Amino acid sequence: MKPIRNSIETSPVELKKEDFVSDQTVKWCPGCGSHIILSAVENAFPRIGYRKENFVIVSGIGCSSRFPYYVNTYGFHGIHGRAHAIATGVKLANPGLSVWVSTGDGDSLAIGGNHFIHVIRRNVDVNIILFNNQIYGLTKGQFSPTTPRGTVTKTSPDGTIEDSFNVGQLVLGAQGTFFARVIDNMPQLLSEVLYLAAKHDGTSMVEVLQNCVIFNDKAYEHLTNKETRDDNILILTPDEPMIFGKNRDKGIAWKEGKLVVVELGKDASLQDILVHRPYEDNFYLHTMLCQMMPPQYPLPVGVIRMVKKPTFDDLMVEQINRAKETSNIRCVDDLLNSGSVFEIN
Amino acid sequence: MKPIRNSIETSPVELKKEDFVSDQTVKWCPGCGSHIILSAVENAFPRIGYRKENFVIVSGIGCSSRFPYYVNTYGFHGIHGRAHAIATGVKLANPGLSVWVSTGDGDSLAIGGNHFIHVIRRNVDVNIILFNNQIYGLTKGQFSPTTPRGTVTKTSPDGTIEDSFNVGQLVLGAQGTFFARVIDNMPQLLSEVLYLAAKHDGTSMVEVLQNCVIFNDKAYEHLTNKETRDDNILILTPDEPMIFGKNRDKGIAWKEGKLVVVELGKDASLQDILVHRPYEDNFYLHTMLCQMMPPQYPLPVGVIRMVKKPTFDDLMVEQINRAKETSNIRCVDDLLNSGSVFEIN
Amino acid sequence: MVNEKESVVIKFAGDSGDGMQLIGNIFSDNSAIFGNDLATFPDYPAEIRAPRNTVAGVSGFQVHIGKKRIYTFGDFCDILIAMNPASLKANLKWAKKGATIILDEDAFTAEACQKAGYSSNPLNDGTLGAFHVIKAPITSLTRKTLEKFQLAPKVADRSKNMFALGIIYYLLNRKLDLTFAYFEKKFGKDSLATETNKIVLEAGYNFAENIEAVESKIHVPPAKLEKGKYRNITGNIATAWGLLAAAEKAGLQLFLGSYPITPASDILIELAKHKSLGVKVFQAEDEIAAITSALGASFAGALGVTTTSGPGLSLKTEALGLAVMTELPLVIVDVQRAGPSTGMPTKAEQSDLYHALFGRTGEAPIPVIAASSPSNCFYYAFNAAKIALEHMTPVILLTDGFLGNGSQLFRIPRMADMPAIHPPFAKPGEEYKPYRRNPDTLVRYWAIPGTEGMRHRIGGLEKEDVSGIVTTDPLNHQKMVELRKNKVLKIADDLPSQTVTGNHQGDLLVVSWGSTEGVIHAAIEELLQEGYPVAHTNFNYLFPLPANTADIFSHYRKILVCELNSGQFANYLRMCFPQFTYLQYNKIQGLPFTQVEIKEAILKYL
Amino acid sequence: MVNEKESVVIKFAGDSGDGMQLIGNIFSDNSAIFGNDLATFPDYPAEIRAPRNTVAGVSGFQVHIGKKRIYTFGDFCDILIAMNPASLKANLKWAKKGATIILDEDAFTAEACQKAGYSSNPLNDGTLGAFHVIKAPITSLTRKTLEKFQLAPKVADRSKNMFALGIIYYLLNRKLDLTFAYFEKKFGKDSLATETNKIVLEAGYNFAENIEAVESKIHVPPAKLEKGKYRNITGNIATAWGLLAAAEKAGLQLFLGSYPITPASDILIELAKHKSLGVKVFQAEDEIAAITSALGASFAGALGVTTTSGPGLSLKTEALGLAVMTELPLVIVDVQRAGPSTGMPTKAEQSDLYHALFGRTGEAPIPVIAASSPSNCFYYAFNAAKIALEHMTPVILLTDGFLGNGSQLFRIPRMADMPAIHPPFAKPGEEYKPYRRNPDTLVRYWAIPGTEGMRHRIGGLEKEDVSGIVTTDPLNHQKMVELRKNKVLKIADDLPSQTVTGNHQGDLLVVSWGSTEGVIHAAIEELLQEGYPVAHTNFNYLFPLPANTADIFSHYRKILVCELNSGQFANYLRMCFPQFTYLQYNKIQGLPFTQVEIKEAILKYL
Ligand SMILES: Cc1ncc(C[n+]2csc(CCOP(=O)(O)OP(=O)(O)O)c2C)c(N)n1
Ligand SMILES: Cc1ncc(C[n+]2csc(CCOP(=O)(O)OP(=O)(O)O)c2C)c(N)n1
Ligand code: SF4
Ligand code: SF4
Ligand SMILES: [Mg+2]
Ligand SMILES: [Mg+2]
Repeated sequence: MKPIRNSIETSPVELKKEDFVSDQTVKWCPGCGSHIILSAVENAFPRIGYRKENFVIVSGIGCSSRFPYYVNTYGFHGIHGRAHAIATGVKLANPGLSVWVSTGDGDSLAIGGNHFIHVIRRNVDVNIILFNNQIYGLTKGQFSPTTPRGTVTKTSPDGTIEDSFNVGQLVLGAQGTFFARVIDNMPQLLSEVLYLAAKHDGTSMVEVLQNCVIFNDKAYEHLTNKETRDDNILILTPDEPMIFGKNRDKGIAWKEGKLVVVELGKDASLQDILVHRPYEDNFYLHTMLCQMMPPQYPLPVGVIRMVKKPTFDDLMVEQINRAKETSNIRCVDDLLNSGSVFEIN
Repeated sequence: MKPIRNSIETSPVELKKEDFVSDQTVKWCPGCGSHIILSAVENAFPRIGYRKENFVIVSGIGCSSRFPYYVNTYGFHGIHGRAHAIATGVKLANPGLSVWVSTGDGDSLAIGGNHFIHVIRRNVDVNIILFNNQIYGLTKGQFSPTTPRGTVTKTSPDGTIEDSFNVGQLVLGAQGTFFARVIDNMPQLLSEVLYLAAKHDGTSMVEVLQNCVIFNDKAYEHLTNKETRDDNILILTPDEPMIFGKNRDKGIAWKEGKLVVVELGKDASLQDILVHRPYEDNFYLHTMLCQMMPPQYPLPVGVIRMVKKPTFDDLMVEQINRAKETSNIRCVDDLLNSGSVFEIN
Repeated sequence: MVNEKESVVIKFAGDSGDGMQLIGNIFSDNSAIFGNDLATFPDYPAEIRAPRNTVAGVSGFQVHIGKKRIYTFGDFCDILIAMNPASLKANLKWAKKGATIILDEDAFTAEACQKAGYSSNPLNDGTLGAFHVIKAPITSLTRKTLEKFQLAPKVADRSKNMFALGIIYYLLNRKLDLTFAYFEKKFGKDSLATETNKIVLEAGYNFAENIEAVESKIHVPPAKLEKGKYRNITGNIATAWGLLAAAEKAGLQLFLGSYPITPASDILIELAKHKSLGVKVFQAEDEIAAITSALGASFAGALGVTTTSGPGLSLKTEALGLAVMTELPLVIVDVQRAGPSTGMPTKAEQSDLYHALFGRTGEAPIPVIAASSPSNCFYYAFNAAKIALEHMTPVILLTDGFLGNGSQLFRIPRMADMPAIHPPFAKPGEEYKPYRRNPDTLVRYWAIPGTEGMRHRIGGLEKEDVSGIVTTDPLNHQKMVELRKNKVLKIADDLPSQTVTGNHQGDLLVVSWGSTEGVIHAAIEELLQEGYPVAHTNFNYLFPLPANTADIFSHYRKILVCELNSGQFANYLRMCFPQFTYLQYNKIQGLPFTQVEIKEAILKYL
Repeated sequence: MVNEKESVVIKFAGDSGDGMQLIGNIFSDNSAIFGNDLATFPDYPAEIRAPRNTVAGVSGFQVHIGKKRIYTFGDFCDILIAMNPASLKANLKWAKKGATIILDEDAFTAEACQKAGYSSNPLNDGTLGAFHVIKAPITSLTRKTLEKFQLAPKVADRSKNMFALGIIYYLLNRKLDLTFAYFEKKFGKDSLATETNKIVLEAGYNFAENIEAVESKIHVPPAKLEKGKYRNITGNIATAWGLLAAAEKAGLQLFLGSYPITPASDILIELAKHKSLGVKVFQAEDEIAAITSALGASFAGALGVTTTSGPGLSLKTEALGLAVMTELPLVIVDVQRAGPSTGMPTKAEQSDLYHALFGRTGEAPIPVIAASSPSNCFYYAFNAAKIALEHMTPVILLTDGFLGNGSQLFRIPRMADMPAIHPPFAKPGEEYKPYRRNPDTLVRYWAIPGTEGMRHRIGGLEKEDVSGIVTTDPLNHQKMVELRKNKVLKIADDLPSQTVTGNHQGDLLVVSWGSTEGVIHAAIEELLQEGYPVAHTNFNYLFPLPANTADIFSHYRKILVCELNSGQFANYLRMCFPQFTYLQYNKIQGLPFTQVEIKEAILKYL
């Protein structure tokens, strides 16, 4: 992949994974899905191609939010739920930075829910990696807003009584322009998705289904286990038909306004299979993809949506530039002496 | 309409509008859309039929949040953005109350956005009236998260640079079970919608497009003005075809996975017109209805979605009742003496 | 005949829709250009348009103009304009005995009188016996004046305020030309609005002249102000400009993250107008996003600022702790209003002091500064930013609704004369450690993301001294707590000495802080003139306190702390200097002190 | 041979995954049933599973058992179990000279030693010269013991902790049967887990016996406790139960709105288990929803409670103001941790006091109570709720991580003996005014939604006295501010008198509050026995303070305030009683005071 060329300065030399490995001991539990995410990021960043000093990682609080310590970039470990707001400030103040957020399902969807929907609505150009382990890891195992209904956790000894958020659906409900979903055992795909996220102008939301081996182990077993995963996962590739299955003999097709699973050669032919177009602004289809899940459907992974819309940060700079061109207040002395002023001699 | 019969106690006597008129002077600006909403509520409450002591109105802060003072019920004027959380506490603690929230677009969608999406996700049985005037009224005219892109306000002298939330779309993104939209000049429809909201088990979100005569006058002009309104509004009636227009000659039909406006007798017949089924869990169609707006489409008003799902408050009571049946800890003395206890004599 | 006066207080009062704020402002500007010193204060209801003709709906604007220095907007007024019975009802208690009261006779209908809470018509029942009353049929004369334009009465009535203003211009012997020019600038030279406003203003003036409204017109000669350029400015605008000035002086971008709230919104609104100065204004979804975005901006190398009032400050509490831990520059402006909770949003008091000083979990010292006049908001905002930037710390700047909305003459400084600001940028080439400090000031160095060779990570967890690595080492924690505290205490080295007005030792020292300075100063000057052995010191730097504070206190037998709360500063002084005894005078009514109250309080202890 | 001892401190230390918390708890329960008084404290890393064999990853559990009354979990240990070099490294400094150290020899590989930061193997290099060392090949013997089950080594290794526990049982002359019964109850009588645990526990015991690990076994005879039923309880569980008890006693539903946070989550977790008692537990989306939902529940007639720690308390600030204004009952539990900001979440200190006392905008007095031992959390939680309900006010209960996670014997009360709680319900039939007050207590009456004839509205805007109508009347505001304050001050009438241990007058009074009580009490008892003229008073009611506080202070020449912060309580006392001088002893290390430190500090001033 080529370095991304936009207003962020690219590195004059080619960077390697090692350039981004920090000297801090990684303190996640052995076997935690986060290790793989870390590695995917360290792989993706050199390929993105920006100067290494131009990366900033912002986080909230949670296991996932320890992330900035483990990547050798500028980093800001914030407070619980506020990473999106901090990152907004970083990006607005300095649009020349490539701003990333690492956050958890609790951090972004419980306490941080408001900043989550607003950063998306505004389409600020930040890239968000949401470690969704369907649990509060750092505080040792309470349910989160993504914990499926009925799950027994420390704070729901009789099972939860609330539906969980579907992250993609909420992102689209908040007018998101970029949504991708990856599972933590797919480092390659993740690294690719991160590259596309970086390339996207606007808020890129990358949900990673991340296994918490300690407090919610095997939550994604059906998606990662060798036996079942191929039938439960649909890997989306732009402009490719949505085909999946161990034998790549199943696909997704339209039927009466709904998506259905069809068997190739049996109840459908290749032409019936929907082709994935993440860059076409098809809100309904993209939402349906977000909502599809086993057992009825395979779970789509990859970039589900990436559509164009002006970014908040660009427009802010534009308004300032326009004001600078047109206003005759060019410095504070001008301002102080503007309007109704009189002189005593 | 008949009194609603459920676990909330109904009034032994028939109530009248006057039973709900408070003795406080209404301090909204003359001509403010809120006056009509107040009147619709005062009309709807007696019809709902609960004992008048069983109504509670909770609010946040804003012009709209002054509402509780003006209705003679139990009322709680909270703090900015927190009405949904306060109301959740009221309802959970005392499910025998009919709990209402009056809130604004700033109160619910700016500072209160997190509680907004969570009350909806949990499906707590509260009824929310969202006064959407696309502006911060009480603080004198700053833009809100529903202010259309480009609008000039006190804090956006060069126009806003962010897309606004589509309230219905966000509600559905957060898995809402009930969403209705009404314009403030339709007291009758509003009163009817409020009745249905009360009847709905779960979070009922009623968005009222409310005109702020002082800081955002005529934001809904195209929807209220006699000339244009009939062509710009689609009044939804359950099980009725979606027909609109001054001459009721236009309708909404499906075409290639999209909704289109058709002309009856011209490019469509009555059978082609979609019939509105708010109680069928058709996420896509309901979202599309939320998103439709002039000039391309008419704006749908009425109940867009009302689908069944267990409520959080019912399930909480159920879990408690089950625990009471099965546990042998029936009082605090039991608890104190449970488990590992020893005696010194 | 013209009667010269040292100073005059005028109160404009009417229904919320009557345009009192507008004519108050026009008159103030006119006075400023005329050369009077002045102070103003608007006083409007919480409701946007409260019901007509009710006391709750009265909107007022008070102006104090003078030949002498003006320190307050005045306790009691010499001239009261009351556009309806409710305005009279609400304000008569603030009129001096013998004051001139101008009334819109037409508005005193039986119904309106009753709605205002009068059982009989105050024009006729002797209520106004002690005053000089000018009954003017303002409504009908305004309509008549505008007859030829064939406006709807509703529209014509909008000009009533100009008729009233015309009367005032006559009484104060003012010319109309500058105001005519103002209309032309605002509405366009040939617009209908310009014409109608001019003609009604003139009609009011002529009316007063024709009826010989007063025996003698009043003349308040220009004040002997220091040479220089001046303008009338509110505290909120001065605050906004002070921040812009600091950013310019530091060579940094100004970033404001804010969420609207009365009475602080005007700072946000003002800054949003000045994009040409490069300021980035972000109206956030709530106060938490406001402050954290500002902190993010500071991390990224800007001067991060957030502005709010009490309820909003509460919400920023957690992020304040993060700012302390990350040791980033950040200015938090709190325009205090009457609390607790939503309280009385359009009224002010000084009761957020406790929160500013102590409202954090953990050991989290933050410098606290208070402005004390509308115009010095400019300098204290500038200094708050200077301290934040130079000492790498959040700084809380306290103003209040009186300061924020009130206005005053402001002598325009030249940016070249403003002090330099030197943020402690990390030196390129040197090995960077995020918590290495300047040994003198204990300030850490600032490395801006994007800078080569300085990648580092900061955050809210306790960090190891120098290296910034996360650690729970016990002694390191103690050390870092102390370093953070001592860093802030060392700011005192940079502060100007605390000064005293009046006797430099003796019986009684009056202590105040923030916006009560003006009224207490005025009272003290009077008492000194009357020969009382009093002194006054007003604090602007609250934490740390100026180094000579205890020394000053030690020269007086009694210390009287006056504040608009239940004694928060007094209690704080008890903590800081337990060796002294503090008397208190407190008021918690959403109103400022009056000069009379202060004098009485002082005399009680003399 | 058996050697009788008054008390013994044992520290279990290992990797996070080694199950030290579990055996610590099993041993404590065994000691409690045996009749020892005891106190325990777990001490684990911030990381869930920190890297193996690192000092940062060590998880510890300390138990102090005694024949005498036990006030602390002990400064230094008599017996240290170290499952690997890192555990030794982290804890050796806490072992008494001559302490017995039990090591898993197998774990002391060169690599592990190095990872722990040892340059040579401490088993051989003289590091442990001053100790009695029991080198046990715990890993290999455990695997061997379990050979017949053919478990994977990883699985077998999970039982290592039981081997270590077996050694301890031998050393302390304990029987195994109760623990066998515990396994059976936990895992089922015939389960594999029960069998393997039993067999390894026994193997450890036998190993110690066979190698004659010690010259004499230790016997700590049962304590002479007051007659009654007892259990071992942590402060967090005691807090949860105290709240349940208060709700039952008041005849109200308990409603908890909470958001998880270390170290407070266990209260939430505990209450979620007791749905059979009717408690409604709402895990909210954040702390703001947690407190506001609780306040809503109180409005609806429940006992609303919210539990949190520092960062969460910060977020509740605004809602505290609303609770003050609405005068509804509400209990806010703050389990303090080391700040500021995220700070050191798994370490504790007492630095949220400022925020609890002063962290509000506007004049917003809130009673503050602090528990001072794990078991008295029960009573102070109960009393916090009683005060909240009877005085219609929010109440802040401060505990901390030491109290919350530490455990202690708890004498089980009978609910019939707990004091009654009488909320001031509005009387049906009487005309209801929301801000009418009981003239003696100044408490307003509580009308529950659903009640006929009492519809009313409350909220955060200032309200008219009695009627509750929204008003900005100046004098009303002053009156309401004073009423709210005096209502809270009057709570002092209901508080027990402050008491003193030691001399009732004299040279030095040591003052403490909250969780430092135990260690200071123990130090004072020793000093008294040694003949020093000292005294100690510990505060549980912080605002208002007990009525006799000043009287007590007046009997001593010196007052030394000891606290785990930089002097917040001392400063507060300076405000409240400026007539006294306060000395300070402070520690801010995320660690409790040790008895030795306290004694030294006291002796310095004697
Ligand atoms: C204001 C505040 N409230 C609560 C906490 C405690 N807390 C820390 S992390 C966390 C949730 C973590 O869950 P998630 O975001 O899913 O991260 P994970 O650990 O699962 O990666 C909570 C509740 C906190 N640190 N700050
Ligand atoms: C914590 C806090 N922040 C800000 C405010 C100021 N404030 C009061 S109402 C409001 C917005 C009102 O807008 P909306 O909810 O749309 O209500 P409207 O007045 O338009 O009905 C704001 C920002 C406040 N009262 N409290
Ligand atoms: S607790 Fe779970 S999420 Fe956290 S580091 Fe361990 S495995 Fe990963
Ligand atoms: S400001 Fe607008 S929303 Fe508020 S009362 Fe007036 S018209 Fe209504
Ligand atoms: Mg998580
Ligand atoms: Mg609004």
